[in-house]
Amino acid sequence: MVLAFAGFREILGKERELRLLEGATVKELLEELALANPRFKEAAFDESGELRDYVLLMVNRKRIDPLQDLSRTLQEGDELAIFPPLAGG
Amino acid sequence: MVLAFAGFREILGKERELRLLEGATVKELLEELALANPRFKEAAFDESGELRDYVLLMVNRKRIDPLQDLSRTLQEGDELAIFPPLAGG
Amino acid sequence: MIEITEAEISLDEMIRRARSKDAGAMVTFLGTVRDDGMEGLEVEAFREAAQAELEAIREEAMSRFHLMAAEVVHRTGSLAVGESIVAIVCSAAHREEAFSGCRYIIEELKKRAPLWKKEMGEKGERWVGRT
Amino acid sequence: MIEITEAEISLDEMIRRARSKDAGAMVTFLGTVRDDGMEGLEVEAFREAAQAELEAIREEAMSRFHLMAAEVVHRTGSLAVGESIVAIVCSAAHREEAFSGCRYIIEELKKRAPLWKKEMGEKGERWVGRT
Repeated sequence: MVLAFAGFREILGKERELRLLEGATVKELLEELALANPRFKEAAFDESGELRDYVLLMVNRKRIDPLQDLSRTLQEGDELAIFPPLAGG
Repeated sequence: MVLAFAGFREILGKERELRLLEGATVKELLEELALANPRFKEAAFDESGELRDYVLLMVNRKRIDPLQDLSRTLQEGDELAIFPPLAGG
Repeated sequence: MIEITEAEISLDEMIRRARSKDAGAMVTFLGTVRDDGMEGLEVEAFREAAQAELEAIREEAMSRFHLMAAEVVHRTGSLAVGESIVAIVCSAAHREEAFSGCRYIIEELKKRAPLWKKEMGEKGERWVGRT
Repeated sequence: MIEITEAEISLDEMIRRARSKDAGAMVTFLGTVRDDGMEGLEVEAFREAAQAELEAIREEAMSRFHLMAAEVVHRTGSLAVGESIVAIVCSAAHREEAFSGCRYIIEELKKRAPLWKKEMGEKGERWVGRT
Protein backbone atom coordinates (compact mmCIF):
# COMPACT_ATOMS: atom_id res chain seq x y z
CA MET A 1 0.00 0.00 0.00
CA VAL A 2 1.34 3.44 -0.94
CA LEU A 3 0.07 6.54 0.90
CA ALA A 4 0.86 10.06 -0.30
CA PHE A 5 0.30 13.38 1.45
CA ALA A 6 0.23 17.10 0.66
CA GLY A 7 1.81 17.83 -2.74
CA PHE A 8 2.48 14.16 -3.38
CA ARG A 9 -1.15 13.29 -2.66
CA GLU A 10 -2.17 15.76 -5.35
CA ILE A 11 0.08 13.95 -7.83
CA LEU A 12 -0.35 10.33 -6.79
CA GLY A 13 -3.74 10.23 -5.12
CA LYS A 14 -4.20 9.54 -1.45
CA GLU A 15 -3.61 5.80 -1.50
CA ARG A 16 -3.12 2.95 -3.88
CA GLU A 17 -2.39 -0.75 -3.75
CA LEU A 18 0.62 -1.85 -5.75
CA ARG A 19 1.64 -5.36 -6.72
CA LEU A 20 5.23 -5.92 -5.68
CA LEU A 21 7.73 -8.31 -7.22
CA GLU A 22 9.26 -10.69 -4.70
CA GLY A 23 12.17 -8.86 -3.01
CA ALA A 24 11.35 -5.39 -4.40
CA THR A 25 13.05 -2.48 -2.56
CA VAL A 26 11.73 0.95 -1.57
CA LYS A 27 13.86 2.44 -4.35
CA GLU A 28 12.37 0.11 -6.97
CA LEU A 29 8.87 0.94 -5.84
CA LEU A 30 9.56 4.69 -6.10
CA GLU A 31 11.06 4.23 -9.57
CA GLU A 32 8.02 2.24 -10.66
CA LEU A 33 5.80 5.11 -9.49
CA ALA A 34 8.04 7.59 -11.37
CA LEU A 35 7.88 5.55 -14.54
CA ALA A 36 4.11 5.51 -14.47
CA ASN A 37 3.77 9.20 -13.52
CA PRO A 38 6.05 11.87 -15.03
CA ARG A 39 4.78 14.54 -12.60
CA PHE A 40 5.83 12.35 -9.69
CA LYS A 41 9.18 11.69 -11.35
CA GLU A 42 9.75 15.42 -11.71
CA ALA A 43 8.65 16.13 -8.12
CA ALA A 44 10.57 13.35 -6.41
CA PHE A 45 13.77 12.85 -8.42
CA ASP A 46 16.45 15.25 -9.64
CA GLU A 47 18.05 15.17 -13.11
CA SER A 48 20.63 12.61 -12.09
CA GLY A 49 17.92 10.26 -10.83
CA GLU A 50 18.58 10.85 -7.13
CA LEU A 51 15.67 11.23 -4.73
CA ARG A 52 15.21 14.91 -3.89
CA ASP A 53 16.13 16.08 -0.38
CA TYR A 54 12.63 17.09 0.59
CA VAL A 55 11.04 13.71 -0.10
CA LEU A 56 10.25 12.05 3.23
CA LEU A 57 9.34 8.41 3.62
CA MET A 58 7.78 6.16 6.23
CA VAL A 59 7.49 2.39 6.14
CA ASN A 60 4.73 1.14 8.43
CA ARG A 61 4.58 4.60 10.06
CA LYS A 62 8.28 4.72 10.95
CA ARG A 63 10.49 7.28 9.21
CA ILE A 64 13.21 5.76 7.06
CA ASP A 65 16.46 7.43 6.04
CA PRO A 66 16.52 8.02 2.25
CA LEU A 67 20.31 7.82 2.31
CA GLN A 68 20.48 4.39 3.89
CA ASP A 69 17.17 2.61 3.70
CA LEU A 70 16.16 2.85 0.05
CA SER A 71 17.51 -0.66 -0.48
CA ARG A 72 15.20 -2.04 2.17
CA THR A 73 12.97 -4.78 0.75
CA LEU A 74 9.24 -4.46 1.17
CA GLN A 75 6.97 -7.25 2.35
CA GLU A 76 3.41 -8.06 1.37
CA GLY A 77 1.23 -5.76 3.52
CA ASP A 78 3.88 -3.06 4.11
CA GLU A 79 2.69 0.51 4.01
CA LEU A 80 4.93 3.10 2.34
CA ALA A 81 4.09 6.78 2.94
CA ILE A 82 5.53 9.56 0.76
CA PHE A 83 5.35 13.21 1.81
CA PRO A 84 7.09 16.60 1.78
CA PRO A 85 8.60 18.35 4.86
CA LEU A 86 6.35 18.57 7.89
CA ALA A 87 4.56 21.84 8.54
CA GLY A 88 2.01 21.45 11.30
CA GLY A 89 1.09 23.80 14.14
CA MET B 1 -1.35 59.51 54.75
CA VAL B 2 -0.03 56.10 55.74
CA LEU B 3 -1.19 52.99 53.87
CA ALA B 4 -0.44 49.48 55.11
CA PHE B 5 -0.90 46.14 53.34
CA ALA B 6 -1.00 42.44 54.13
CA GLY B 7 0.41 41.70 57.61
CA PHE B 8 1.05 45.39 58.28
CA ARG B 9 -2.54 46.24 57.41
CA GLU B 10 -3.68 43.77 60.03
CA ILE B 11 -1.54 45.58 62.60
CA LEU B 12 -1.93 49.21 61.55
CA GLY B 13 -5.25 49.28 59.74
CA LYS B 14 -5.53 49.97 56.04
CA GLU B 15 -4.99 53.70 56.10
CA ARG B 16 -4.62 56.56 58.49
CA GLU B 17 -3.89 60.25 58.39
CA LEU B 18 -0.98 61.38 60.52
CA ARG B 19 -0.01 64.89 61.53
CA LEU B 20 3.62 65.48 60.66
CA LEU B 21 6.03 67.86 62.27
CA GLU B 22 7.65 70.23 59.80
CA GLY B 23 10.65 68.43 58.24
CA ALA B 24 9.81 64.96 59.62
CA THR B 25 11.58 62.07 57.88
CA VAL B 26 10.32 58.64 56.85
CA LYS B 27 12.33 57.16 59.73
CA GLU B 28 10.74 59.48 62.25
CA LEU B 29 7.29 58.63 60.98
CA LEU B 30 7.97 54.88 61.28
CA GLU B 31 9.32 55.37 64.81
CA GLU B 32 6.24 57.33 65.77
CA LEU B 33 4.08 54.46 64.52
CA ALA B 34 6.23 52.00 66.49
CA LEU B 35 5.93 54.03 69.65
CA ALA B 36 2.16 54.04 69.40
CA ASN B 37 1.87 50.37 68.45
CA PRO B 38 4.10 47.70 70.07
CA ARG B 39 2.95 45.03 67.58
CA PHE B 40 4.11 47.23 64.72
CA LYS B 41 7.41 47.90 66.53
CA GLU B 42 7.96 44.15 66.90
CA ALA B 43 7.01 43.44 63.29
CA ALA B 44 8.98 46.24 61.68
CA PHE B 45 12.10 46.75 63.81
CA ASP B 46 14.73 44.34 65.14
CA GLU B 47 16.17 44.45 68.71
CA SER B 48 18.80 47.01 67.77
CA GLY B 49 16.15 49.34 66.39
CA GLU B 50 16.96 48.76 62.72
CA LEU B 51 14.15 48.37 60.20
CA ARG B 52 13.75 44.66 59.33
CA ASP B 53 14.82 43.50 55.88
CA TYR B 54 11.39 42.49 54.74
CA VAL B 55 9.75 45.85 55.35
CA LEU B 56 9.10 47.49 51.99
CA LEU B 57 8.20 51.15 51.53
CA MET B 58 6.73 53.38 48.86
CA VAL B 59 6.43 57.15 48.94
CA ASN B 60 3.78 58.37 46.52
CA ARG B 61 3.71 54.89 44.91
CA LYS B 62 7.44 54.80 44.17
CA ARG B 63 9.58 52.25 46.00
CA ILE B 64 12.21 53.80 48.27
CA ASP B 65 15.40 52.13 49.46
CA PRO B 66 15.30 51.56 53.24
CA LEU B 67 19.10 51.76 53.34
CA GLN B 68 19.31 55.18 51.78
CA ASP B 69 15.99 56.93 51.81
CA LEU B 70 14.83 56.73 55.42
CA SER B 71 16.14 60.24 56.00
CA ARG B 72 13.93 61.62 53.24
CA THR B 73 11.65 64.34 54.55
CA LEU B 74 7.94 64.01 53.97
CA GLN B 75 5.71 66.78 52.69
CA GLU B 76 2.13 67.57 53.49
CA GLY B 77 0.03 65.26 51.27
CA ASP B 78 2.72 62.60 50.79
CA GLU B 79 1.53 59.03 50.86
CA LEU B 80 3.71 56.45 52.65
CA ALA B 81 2.92 52.76 52.00
CA ILE B 82 4.25 49.98 54.25
CA PHE B 83 4.15 46.33 53.20
CA PRO B 84 5.90 42.95 53.32
CA PRO B 85 7.55 41.20 50.32
CA LEU B 86 5.44 40.96 47.19
CA ALA B 87 3.69 37.68 46.45
CA GLY B 88 1.27 38.08 43.57
CA GLY B 89 0.47 35.74 40.72
CA MET C 1 -5.88 45.64 29.07
CA ILE C 2 -4.89 45.45 32.72
CA GLU C 3 -7.48 44.57 35.31
CA ILE C 4 -7.35 43.97 39.06
CA THR C 5 -10.68 42.57 40.07
CA GLU C 6 -12.71 40.63 42.61
CA ALA C 7 -14.64 38.97 39.78
CA GLU C 8 -13.86 35.58 38.24
CA ILE C 9 -11.45 35.67 35.33
CA SER C 10 -12.88 34.99 31.87
CA LEU C 11 -9.94 33.68 29.86
CA ASP C 12 -12.26 33.35 26.90
CA GLU C 13 -12.89 37.08 26.76
CA MET C 14 -9.21 37.86 27.19
CA ILE C 15 -8.36 35.59 24.27
CA ARG C 16 -11.07 37.20 22.16
CA ARG C 17 -9.55 40.62 22.85
CA ALA C 18 -6.02 39.38 22.06
CA ARG C 19 -6.88 37.72 18.76
CA SER C 20 -5.77 39.50 15.63
CA LYS C 21 -5.26 38.48 12.05
CA ASP C 22 -1.60 39.50 12.25
CA ALA C 23 -0.94 37.13 15.16
CA GLY C 24 0.21 33.60 14.46
CA ALA C 25 0.77 32.63 18.10
CA MET C 26 -0.96 33.21 21.38
CA VAL C 27 0.43 32.08 24.74
CA THR C 28 -1.53 32.24 27.96
CA PHE C 29 -0.48 31.75 31.55
CA LEU C 30 -2.88 30.89 34.35
CA GLY C 31 -1.70 30.92 37.94
CA THR C 32 -4.06 28.79 40.01
CA VAL C 33 -4.54 28.09 43.72
CA ARG C 34 -2.64 24.87 44.38
CA ASP C 35 -3.65 22.53 47.17
CA ASP C 36 -0.69 22.75 49.55
CA GLY C 37 -2.82 21.47 52.37
CA MET C 38 -4.69 24.77 52.50
CA GLU C 39 -8.31 25.64 51.95
CA GLY C 40 -7.92 28.77 49.92
CA LEU C 41 -6.21 32.09 49.45
CA GLU C 42 -6.91 35.71 50.25
CA VAL C 43 -5.38 38.07 47.71
CA GLU C 44 -4.76 41.70 48.58
CA ALA C 45 -3.62 44.49 46.27
CA PHE C 46 -2.34 48.02 46.58
CA ARG C 47 -4.72 48.56 43.74
CA GLU C 48 -3.61 51.87 42.22
CA ALA C 49 0.09 51.05 42.47
CA ALA C 50 -0.41 47.51 41.14
CA GLN C 51 -2.43 48.80 38.19
CA ALA C 52 0.32 51.30 37.31
CA GLU C 53 3.10 48.74 37.72
CA LEU C 54 1.27 46.17 35.57
CA GLU C 55 0.70 48.77 32.90
CA ALA C 56 4.42 49.55 32.89
CA ILE C 57 5.28 45.84 32.68
CA ARG C 58 2.79 45.39 29.85
CA GLU C 59 4.33 48.26 27.87
CA GLU C 60 7.82 46.81 28.34
CA ALA C 61 6.69 43.39 27.14
CA MET C 62 4.79 44.81 24.15
CA SER C 63 7.83 46.68 22.84
CA ARG C 64 10.55 44.18 23.80
CA PHE C 65 8.81 41.19 22.26
CA HIS C 66 6.83 42.95 19.50
CA LEU C 67 3.54 41.70 20.90
CA MET C 68 0.28 42.36 19.07
CA ALA C 69 -1.65 42.24 22.34
CA ALA C 70 -1.07 41.63 26.03
CA GLU C 71 -3.89 41.18 28.54
CA VAL C 72 -3.43 40.78 32.29
CA VAL C 73 -6.13 40.12 34.90
CA HIS C 74 -5.25 39.61 38.57
CA ARG C 75 -7.86 38.65 41.10
CA THR C 76 -8.20 39.89 44.65
CA GLY C 77 -10.31 38.60 47.52
CA SER C 78 -11.10 35.01 48.52
CA LEU C 79 -10.11 32.22 46.15
CA ALA C 80 -10.72 28.48 46.48
CA VAL C 81 -8.29 25.73 45.55
CA GLY C 82 -8.26 25.34 41.75
CA GLU C 83 -9.37 28.89 40.98
CA SER C 84 -7.29 31.23 38.84
CA ILE C 85 -5.34 33.98 40.60
CA VAL C 86 -3.86 35.58 37.53
CA ALA C 87 -4.29 35.25 33.77
CA ILE C 88 -1.97 36.61 31.10
CA VAL C 89 -2.57 36.41 27.35
CA CYS C 90 0.04 37.47 24.79
CA SER C 91 -0.25 37.34 21.03
CA ALA C 92 2.53 37.87 18.52
CA ALA C 93 3.40 37.11 14.94
CA HIS C 94 5.56 34.15 16.01
CA ARG C 95 5.60 31.76 18.95
CA GLU C 96 9.05 32.67 20.27
CA GLU C 97 7.86 36.21 21.00
CA ALA C 98 4.51 35.15 22.45
CA PHE C 99 6.20 32.71 24.87
CA SER C 100 8.87 35.22 25.89
CA GLY C 101 6.37 38.03 26.38
CA CYS C 102 4.08 35.93 28.55
CA ARG C 103 6.99 34.67 30.62
CA TYR C 104 8.35 38.19 31.05
CA ILE C 105 5.04 39.53 32.32
CA ILE C 106 4.54 36.84 34.98
CA GLU C 107 8.14 37.08 36.21
CA GLU C 108 8.03 40.86 36.48
CA LEU C 109 4.57 40.80 38.04
CA LYS C 110 5.90 38.55 40.78
CA LYS C 111 8.88 40.79 41.36
CA ARG C 112 7.30 44.21 41.04
CA ALA C 113 3.52 44.31 41.50
CA PRO C 114 2.27 45.16 45.01
CA LEU C 115 0.07 42.11 45.54
CA TRP C 116 -0.01 39.68 48.46
CA LYS C 117 -1.41 36.24 49.15
CA LYS C 118 -2.49 34.82 52.46
CA GLU C 119 -2.93 31.07 52.73
CA MET C 120 -6.01 30.06 54.69
CA GLY C 121 -5.82 26.63 56.27
CA GLU C 122 -7.21 24.51 59.05
CA LYS C 123 -4.19 25.35 61.13
CA GLY C 124 -4.50 29.07 60.61
CA GLU C 125 -3.42 31.74 58.19
CA ARG C 126 -0.07 32.70 56.75
CA TRP C 127 1.07 35.56 54.51
CA VAL C 128 3.07 34.11 51.62
CA GLY C 129 6.60 35.38 51.10
CA ARG C 130 7.06 36.77 54.61
CA THR C 131 10.09 35.23 56.28
CA MET D 1 -5.76 13.85 25.48
CA ILE D 2 -4.60 14.06 21.89
CA GLU D 3 -7.06 14.92 19.18
CA ILE D 4 -6.77 15.53 15.45
CA THR D 5 -10.06 16.92 14.29
CA GLU D 6 -11.99 18.84 11.66
CA ALA D 7 -14.05 20.51 14.40
CA GLU D 8 -13.35 23.89 15.97
CA ILE D 9 -11.06 23.82 19.00
CA SER D 10 -12.64 24.49 22.38
CA LEU D 11 -9.80 25.81 24.53
CA ASP D 12 -12.25 26.11 27.39
CA GLU D 13 -12.87 22.38 27.50
CA MET D 14 -9.18 21.63 27.23
CA ILE D 15 -8.47 23.90 30.18
CA ARG D 16 -11.24 22.27 32.18
CA ARG D 17 -9.70 18.86 31.55
CA ALA D 18 -6.21 20.11 32.49
CA ARG D 19 -7.21 21.78 35.75
CA SER D 20 -6.23 20.00 38.94
CA LYS D 21 -5.87 21.01 42.54
CA ASP D 22 -2.21 20.00 42.49
CA ALA D 23 -1.44 22.37 39.62
CA GLY D 24 -0.34 25.92 40.35
CA ALA D 25 0.37 26.89 36.76
CA MET D 26 -1.20 26.30 33.39
CA VAL D 27 0.33 27.44 30.09
CA THR D 28 -1.50 27.27 26.80
CA PHE D 29 -0.29 27.75 23.26
CA LEU D 30 -2.56 28.61 20.36
CA GLY D 31 -1.24 28.58 16.83
CA THR D 32 -3.51 30.72 14.64
CA VAL D 33 -3.83 31.42 10.93
CA ARG D 34 -1.91 34.63 10.35
CA ASP D 35 -2.79 36.96 7.52
CA ASP D 36 0.26 36.74 5.26
CA GLY D 37 -1.74 38.03 2.35
CA MET D 38 -3.60 34.74 2.13
CA GLU D 39 -7.25 33.86 2.51
CA GLY D 40 -6.91 30.72 4.58
CA LEU D 41 -5.22 27.41 5.11
CA GLU D 42 -5.88 23.78 4.28
CA VAL D 43 -4.45 21.44 6.89
CA GLU D 44 -3.78 17.80 6.04
CA ALA D 45 -2.73 15.01 8.39
CA PHE D 46 -1.42 11.49 8.13
CA ARG D 47 -3.93 10.93 10.88
CA GLU D 48 -2.86 7.61 12.42
CA ALA D 49 0.84 8.45 12.34
CA ALA D 50 0.26 11.99 13.67
CA GLN D 51 -1.89 10.70 16.52
CA ALA D 52 0.83 8.22 17.52
CA GLU D 53 3.60 10.79 17.24
CA LEU D 54 1.68 13.36 19.31
CA GLU D 55 0.99 10.73 21.95
CA ALA D 56 4.72 9.96 22.14
CA ILE D 57 5.56 13.69 22.38
CA ARG D 58 2.94 14.12 25.10
CA GLU D 59 4.41 11.25 27.14
CA GLU D 60 7.90 12.71 26.82
CA ALA D 61 6.72 16.14 27.98
CA MET D 62 4.70 14.71 30.87
CA SER D 63 7.66 12.84 32.33
CA ARG D 64 10.42 15.34 31.48
CA PHE D 65 8.60 18.33 32.96
CA HIS D 66 6.51 16.58 35.62
CA LEU D 67 3.30 17.82 34.08
CA MET D 68 -0.05 17.16 35.75
CA ALA D 69 -1.84 17.27 32.41
CA ALA D 70 -1.09 17.89 28.74
CA GLU D 71 -3.78 18.33 26.10
CA VAL D 72 -3.18 18.73 22.38
CA VAL D 73 -5.75 19.38 19.66
CA HIS D 74 -4.72 19.89 16.03
CA ARG D 75 -7.23 20.83 13.37
CA THR D 76 -7.40 19.59 9.82
CA GLY D 77 -9.37 20.89 6.87
CA SER D 78 -10.16 24.48 5.83
CA LEU D 79 -9.27 27.27 8.24
CA ALA D 80 -9.88 30.99 7.88
CA VAL D 81 -7.49 33.77 8.94
CA GLY D 82 -7.65 34.16 12.73
CA GLU D 83 -8.77 30.59 13.45
CA SER D 84 -6.77 28.27 15.68
CA ILE D 85 -4.74 25.53 14.00
CA VAL D 86 -3.39 23.91 17.13
CA ALA D 87 -3.99 24.25 20.87
CA ILE D 88 -1.78 22.91 23.64
CA VAL D 89 -2.55 23.11 27.36
CA CYS D 90 -0.04 22.04 30.04
CA SER D 91 -0.50 22.17 33.78
CA ALA D 92 2.18 21.64 36.41
CA ALA D 93 2.87 22.41 40.03
CA HIS D 94 5.08 25.36 39.04
CA ARG D 95 5.23 27.75 36.12
CA GLU D 96 8.74 26.85 34.95
CA GLU D 97 7.58 23.30 34.17
CA ALA D 98 4.31 24.37 32.58
CA PHE D 99 6.09 26.82 30.23
CA SER D 100 8.82 24.31 29.33
CA GLY D 101 6.35 21.49 28.73
CA CYS D 102 4.15 23.59 26.46
CA ARG D 103 7.14 24.85 24.51
CA TYR D 104 8.53 21.34 24.16
CA ILE D 105 5.28 20.00 22.73
CA ILE D 106 4.88 22.68 20.05
CA GLU D 107 8.55 22.47 18.99
CA GLU D 108 8.46 18.66 18.71
CA LEU D 109 5.07 18.73 17.00
CA LYS D 110 6.51 20.99 14.31
CA LYS D 111 9.53 18.73 13.86
CA ARG D 112 7.93 15.32 14.11
CA ALA D 113 4.18 15.21 13.49
CA PRO D 114 3.11 14.37 9.91
CA LEU D 115 0.91 17.41 9.28
CA TRP D 116 0.94 19.85 6.38
CA LYS D 117 -0.44 23.28 5.63
CA LYS D 118 -1.40 24.70 2.28
CA GLU D 119 -1.84 28.44 1.98
CA MET D 120 -4.83 29.44 -0.10
CA GLY D 121 -4.59 32.88 -1.66
CA GLU D 122 -5.90 35.00 -4.48
CA LYS D 123 -2.78 34.19 -6.45
CA GLY D 124 -3.08 30.46 -5.94
CA GLU D 125 -2.08 27.79 -3.50
CA ARG D 126 1.22 26.83 -1.90
CA TRP D 127 2.27 23.98 0.39
CA VAL D 128 4.14 25.44 3.35
CA GLY D 129 7.66 24.19 4.01
CA ARG D 130 8.24 22.77 0.53
CA THR D 131 11.31 24.29 -1.07
